Amino acid sequence: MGGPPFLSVEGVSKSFGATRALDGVSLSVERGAVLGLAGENGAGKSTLIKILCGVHRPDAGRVLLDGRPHQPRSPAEAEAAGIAVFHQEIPVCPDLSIAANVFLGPRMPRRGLGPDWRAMERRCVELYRTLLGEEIDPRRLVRTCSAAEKQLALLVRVLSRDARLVILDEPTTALAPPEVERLFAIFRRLASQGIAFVFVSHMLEELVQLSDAIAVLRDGRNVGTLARGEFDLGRLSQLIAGRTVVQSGHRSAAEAAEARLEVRDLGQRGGFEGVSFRLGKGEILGIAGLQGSGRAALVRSLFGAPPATEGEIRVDGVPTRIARPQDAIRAGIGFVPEDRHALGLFDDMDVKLNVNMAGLPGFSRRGLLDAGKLRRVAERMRDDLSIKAASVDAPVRSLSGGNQQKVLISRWLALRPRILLMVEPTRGVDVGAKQEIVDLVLALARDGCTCVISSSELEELLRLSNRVLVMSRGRVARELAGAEATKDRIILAATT
Amino acid sequence: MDAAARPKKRLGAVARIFGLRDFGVLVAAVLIAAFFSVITPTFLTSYNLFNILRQTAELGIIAMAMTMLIVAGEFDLSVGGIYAVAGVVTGVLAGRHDVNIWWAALAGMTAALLLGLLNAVLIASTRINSFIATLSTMMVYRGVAMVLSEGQPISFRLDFFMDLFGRAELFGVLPVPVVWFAAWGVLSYVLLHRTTFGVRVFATGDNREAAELAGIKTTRVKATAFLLTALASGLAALISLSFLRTVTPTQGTGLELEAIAAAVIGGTAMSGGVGSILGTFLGTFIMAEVRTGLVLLGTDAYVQDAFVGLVIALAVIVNVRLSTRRR
Amino acid sequence: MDAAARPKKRLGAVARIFGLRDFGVLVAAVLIAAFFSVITPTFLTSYNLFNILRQTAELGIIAMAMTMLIVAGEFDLSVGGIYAVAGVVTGVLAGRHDVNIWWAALAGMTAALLLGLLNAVLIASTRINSFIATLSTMMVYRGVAMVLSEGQPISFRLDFFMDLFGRAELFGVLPVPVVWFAAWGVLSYVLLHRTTFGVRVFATGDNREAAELAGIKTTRVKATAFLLTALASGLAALISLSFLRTVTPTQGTGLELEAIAAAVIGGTAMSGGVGSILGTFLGTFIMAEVRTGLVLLGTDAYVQDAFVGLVIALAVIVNVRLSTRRR
Amino acid sequence: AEAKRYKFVVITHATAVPFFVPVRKGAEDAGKLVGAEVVYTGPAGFDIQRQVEFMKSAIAQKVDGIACTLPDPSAFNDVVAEARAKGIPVIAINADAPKSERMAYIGQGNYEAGRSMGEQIVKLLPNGGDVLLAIHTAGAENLEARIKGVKDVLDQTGKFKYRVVATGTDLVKAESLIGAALQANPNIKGMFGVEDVTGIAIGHIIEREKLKGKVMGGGFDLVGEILDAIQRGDMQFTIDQQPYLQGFQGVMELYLNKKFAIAPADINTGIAPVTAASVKAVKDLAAKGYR
Ligand SMILES: Nc1ncnc2c1ncn2[C@@H]1O[C@H](COP(=O)(O)OP(=O)(O)OP(=O)(O)O)[C@@H](O)[C@H]1O
Ligand SMILES: Nc1ncnc2c1ncn2[C@@H]1O[C@H](COP(=O)(O)OP(=O)(O)OP(=O)(O)O)[C@@H](O)[C@H]1O
Ligand SMILES: [Mg+2]
Ligand SMILES: [Mg+2]
Repeated sequence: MGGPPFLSVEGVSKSFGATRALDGVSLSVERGAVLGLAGENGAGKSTLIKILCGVHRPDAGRVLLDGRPHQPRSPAEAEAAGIAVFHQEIPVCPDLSIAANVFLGPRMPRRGLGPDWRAMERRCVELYRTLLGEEIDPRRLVRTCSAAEKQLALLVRVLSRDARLVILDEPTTALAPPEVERLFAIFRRLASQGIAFVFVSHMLEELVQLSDAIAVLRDGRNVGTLARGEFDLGRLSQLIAGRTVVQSGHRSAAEAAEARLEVRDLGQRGGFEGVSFRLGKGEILGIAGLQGSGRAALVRSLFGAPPATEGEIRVDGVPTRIARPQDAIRAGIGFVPEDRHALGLFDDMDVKLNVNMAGLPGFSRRGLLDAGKLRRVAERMRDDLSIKAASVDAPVRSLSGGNQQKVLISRWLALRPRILLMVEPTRGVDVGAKQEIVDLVLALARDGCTCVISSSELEELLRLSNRVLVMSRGRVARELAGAEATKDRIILAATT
Repeated sequence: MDAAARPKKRLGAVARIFGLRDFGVLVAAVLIAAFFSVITPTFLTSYNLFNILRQTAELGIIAMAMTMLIVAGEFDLSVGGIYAVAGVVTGVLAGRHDVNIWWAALAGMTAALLLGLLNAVLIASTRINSFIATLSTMMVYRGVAMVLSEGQPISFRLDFFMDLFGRAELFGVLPVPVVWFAAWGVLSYVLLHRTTFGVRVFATGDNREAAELAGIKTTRVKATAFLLTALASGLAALISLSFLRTVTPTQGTGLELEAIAAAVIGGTAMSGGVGSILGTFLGTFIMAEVRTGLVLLGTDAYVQDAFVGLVIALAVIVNVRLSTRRR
Repeated sequence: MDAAARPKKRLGAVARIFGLRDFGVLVAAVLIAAFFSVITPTFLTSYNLFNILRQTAELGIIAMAMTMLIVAGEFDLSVGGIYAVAGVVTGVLAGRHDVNIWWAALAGMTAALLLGLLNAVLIASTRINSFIATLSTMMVYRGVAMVLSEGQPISFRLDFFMDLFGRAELFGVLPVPVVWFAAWGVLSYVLLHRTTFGVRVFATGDNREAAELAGIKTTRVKATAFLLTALASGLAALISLSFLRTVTPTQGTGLELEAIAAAVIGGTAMSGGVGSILGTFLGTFIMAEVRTGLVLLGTDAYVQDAFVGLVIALAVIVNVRLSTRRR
Repeated sequence: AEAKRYKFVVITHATAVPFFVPVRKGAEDAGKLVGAEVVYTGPAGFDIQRQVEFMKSAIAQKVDGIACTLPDPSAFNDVVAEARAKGIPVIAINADAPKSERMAYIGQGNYEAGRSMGEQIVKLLPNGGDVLLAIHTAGAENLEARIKGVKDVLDQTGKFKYRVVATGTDLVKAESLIGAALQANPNIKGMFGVEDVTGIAIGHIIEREKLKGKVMGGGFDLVGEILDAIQRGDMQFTIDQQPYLQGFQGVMELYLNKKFAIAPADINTGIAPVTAASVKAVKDLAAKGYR
């Protein structure tokens, strides 16, 4: 190609207090190319992106855009320079409409002093139609959208900006495979028109599929940039984790076992209906389906949050009414929710309280808090699950995403549940930690805990489950046992 | 588990039609008016209705600005203090030092804006919670008003200025404060609901980080809202001093909570990101009609405030019920 | 972008040592005390320090309960009203109807708890914001106090009860209200920082939905916090009436904002989930030492409140600065 | 024809203040006596703006007469004129605005009341010295007028040094702050509160610190605690404005004006301060709400 690269990052460093988030990172992106960015949780990927888009300023090093120094002092400046960013934390304004979220910013279309709502709404509908092939109501409040719909709205927003450089920080964590496919096609088309991409993901298949080159960060350093042809899943995961990640295998179909959880004709208005299944001790049920298929609602209803409105649940053969989480906990059920920040973690608290929050009544001794037991249990869980934390007194927010997720899982493991419900248990977690969580679930099942897992990562679901329930439009579309369950069959059942 | 987690019909299209969002509070306002009209014949007279509107002018002007501020995610408890300082500055200059009232009023407004700026700078630079920050500036500003006025009320001579801001009656019936109220209301409405600045205000209060990442200068948005609130307090002070021909350094005590209450009755969310000028107008109106209605009924002095409290609670409940049902 | 996103050292082990979390506010309290001690010799006398503590007892007791409530994610603006009703009920029964003071006090406390329950039920059943809900109950409760007392202060005869709650001095120096203050402080400290209930309070205010999913009955936690706050208001009313031998229906006006201010000075986050009893104690102490110090200095009456406001702002800023640096 | 039952409205500027309880009682007693309906109303705390609205509401109801406090020299002129123009008689009680069109004033001016407190102080401390003046709400117009009255008298003698302490309306805080001020200056010869809150606080402090006779004390209004303190000898006087009379005469004059077109006349309700000599008689009546 010749000439300077479109974007080049030269020796950029950034520290937050004592944390060295970036340590002399250099990399470059060509026009029309997709640079994959990989690395463990906390490796510095998002920090680098926030430097590129003017949220943070680098402590050292420089960034060149189109051969000229690029030092935006605010996101608005970065946007003016032709950079559009999809941020990992899905920053939306829930009480504004989809159209307003898509066009929010200094360049919002206006007529006179006011925003031009009509033009925005029209363009919003067009964008959804051409980009995603979907019809939407642009006036709908984002508050009423699912995680996937929010993610899509921000993607539409990013793609509508006519940017020269599009940065995507984990854009697909809530999306189902068909949506991801469609998006990737768009990314490729835009790339072929000369737009440069930076793409961050923990899903290695996606990285391999989309990227022209992949840069891997570890502890804030670039430990290698692989060009297309040089990378495969094994090599990549080794480079990311700094060690070989052994992917443990798919379990065979369930051995016959006594029934642990039985569900008959379960339904919830507006969510799902007519769901029945029977799970044995130590069995793992995977639940697959597209967004809006009712899979998450089904899992939540087993925990009473909110409860099912029809049907029957039996635990160990006993009909059990689960109207609220307390009922479920009493019946020996645990629940790892999909959004660990909004629904799981107590950000202002330390690790040991976060670990023990569901078992609080057991920590009262003569009316007072048993601090010793609190620490002992938390340390045991930390060791069992190899949670990386300075100590169990560290604030939970100082942990990496994967370790935060393990804290959440340990909260239920500490109670020795008979049934563990999980939704997207590895979302946003790096390869190494993802494997550790998979191992953890398998070990749990071996000990006799029955698991129900809903996930949009099919590989993972297939590796974990004895059986897969495929949901479509609120109903069970198909049940696939053992080797019957393959990626293609699941997608077929989910989409028809 | 949470109201937000309940299934909600998509009302998008409906919500955008102006006013329907404020349906609940409109119902509350009308019900209260109907109640009093039936019980006491004097309630539904034009004299009384204009009296209610006149009476709400100062509070309403401040409450509408406060709405913008709350929507942007902040509070200003110092509005009463600013109101007092603006009045006292004008009063000391015009009433005691014989400065031309127009210059004095200009000085009063400038003082109000400076105090608003101080609030904005304090909150922007230290990032401390605006509730506590303006609680302290409230006390400081009140002290300023006390010192400047030497604790004494200040009276004015009659002047064209007074007519213009507080005393004239348009077409012989419409008190001029009501006109100012309406003008400020239209201005606020346009600003919050019909300009891109308004969208920025909503976005800032809704999710500050998201707004920042979208390129909105949220600190500037909040500062502007503080300035507008101060401006409203200054304007209200001019109307009050014109109408009464007196300023007192203690005037506007408790105004801050009433302004917040009016906004919340009108559907403004204390957590920011949700609110409407029309709603706040109706909220102010409800508070005033209850007060007046109770007086017309001859309610015992000791329980008047209690009834006002009761009605505030009922109005908020009605509004919350009607809005969640519709969302 | 946000204060919370600033770099923070992991201080885990350090944070656990009691009190270091409240370092910032301790520094502020000591600095202020040092300042006044240097300027006026009377400040650092045991008489004056006990006077300050005595003076803070009522506010402090309420502020510590309010801290629990704010940590749980709610506010109670009606504390002043409850304080007045509890006092007036006791006063009317004992002072006007010659009921035995112990029974009267029991009735007063019961009234306080009922009003707290009313707050809890109102907020739990309607889910309206507690700021506006208790703003209205504040007005209602105040009205109840006015009606019951017929607007007049009520005096008592001297009695053993009065000694026990307000007038005795232990060992000849320690005023008994200070003892009650300390007892309530220890109780609150243990409850919030040393029991599983306290953990539930923090969890509820930190992340209500997560707490629900962890099996915590957050509505019950909040209701308990409202009841404790009402209990504190009742206790404060008994101390006040014992010390003064008088109750007035207007007593405790403005108490709510002072209690919130004390909690926030002490590091309690208005958004819930963060706070400490020791911090609030220091916050209360700061407010009182400033007031007293200014009087000892002979500050002009008009600017006393202004200085208090100034110090509140400074104390909060110092605390925020010192804590973010350490966290 | 059956005689019309008149409706009179009594409006004070701070209905939550105990001072106005006898005003109310007086007005209501007068109403009972002449068979008129009396409505007592007004803002809970000092607020001119709101008080004007109360008067406007009364006008809207076309009441037969208004007796009201006018605690500002000019703010009420319009609304009083408006009432008069509509044929509603208006009588000022307790606080007067002489330039308004009110028909008469019944009461003792706050400034005059302050002066009479000043004269008492001079009588008690003929040699002058340091004194403490206490006020619960700095800037409240009526209280400021009293303070001014006190100061003017003390200034005339040239022998006094005074300091003003503002305490807030909370009695606990009032005691504490006045106590602190006393600590700060051991030379203080007297403490005087210009309303009931600080008056009560001063009585308590003198009792607790056993300063009887060493520090003079005085207050305002006939509240039980202050009268007790006078009886004990801890305090020396309190200024009484005979508020019952203000309410009673206000309604009476309205009635007479309405019924017989008798022109209302000014009445000065001020009398000599209540001291140890007169306290006993006053006390019983005060408890019944007459004084
Ligand atoms: N605003 C901040 N304040 C303090 N520390 C931060 C901040 N942002 C990031 N860090 C720290 O910098 C390091 C890099 O974080 P970054 O978010 O860039 O990681 P990441 O590679 O994006 O991780 P993930 O895959 O989990 O998204 C982490 O140790 C993190 O704790
Ligand atoms: N305010 C903060 N202070 C310190 N570290 C932080 C802060 N915010 C984030 N981090 C760290 O930054 C890293 C990335 O965290 P972040 O929550 O953004 O992504 P994540 O953990 O992958 O979660 P998700 O993908 O669900 O958003 C983690 O190591 C986290 O501990
Ligand atoms: Mg990241
Ligand atoms: Mg992540």
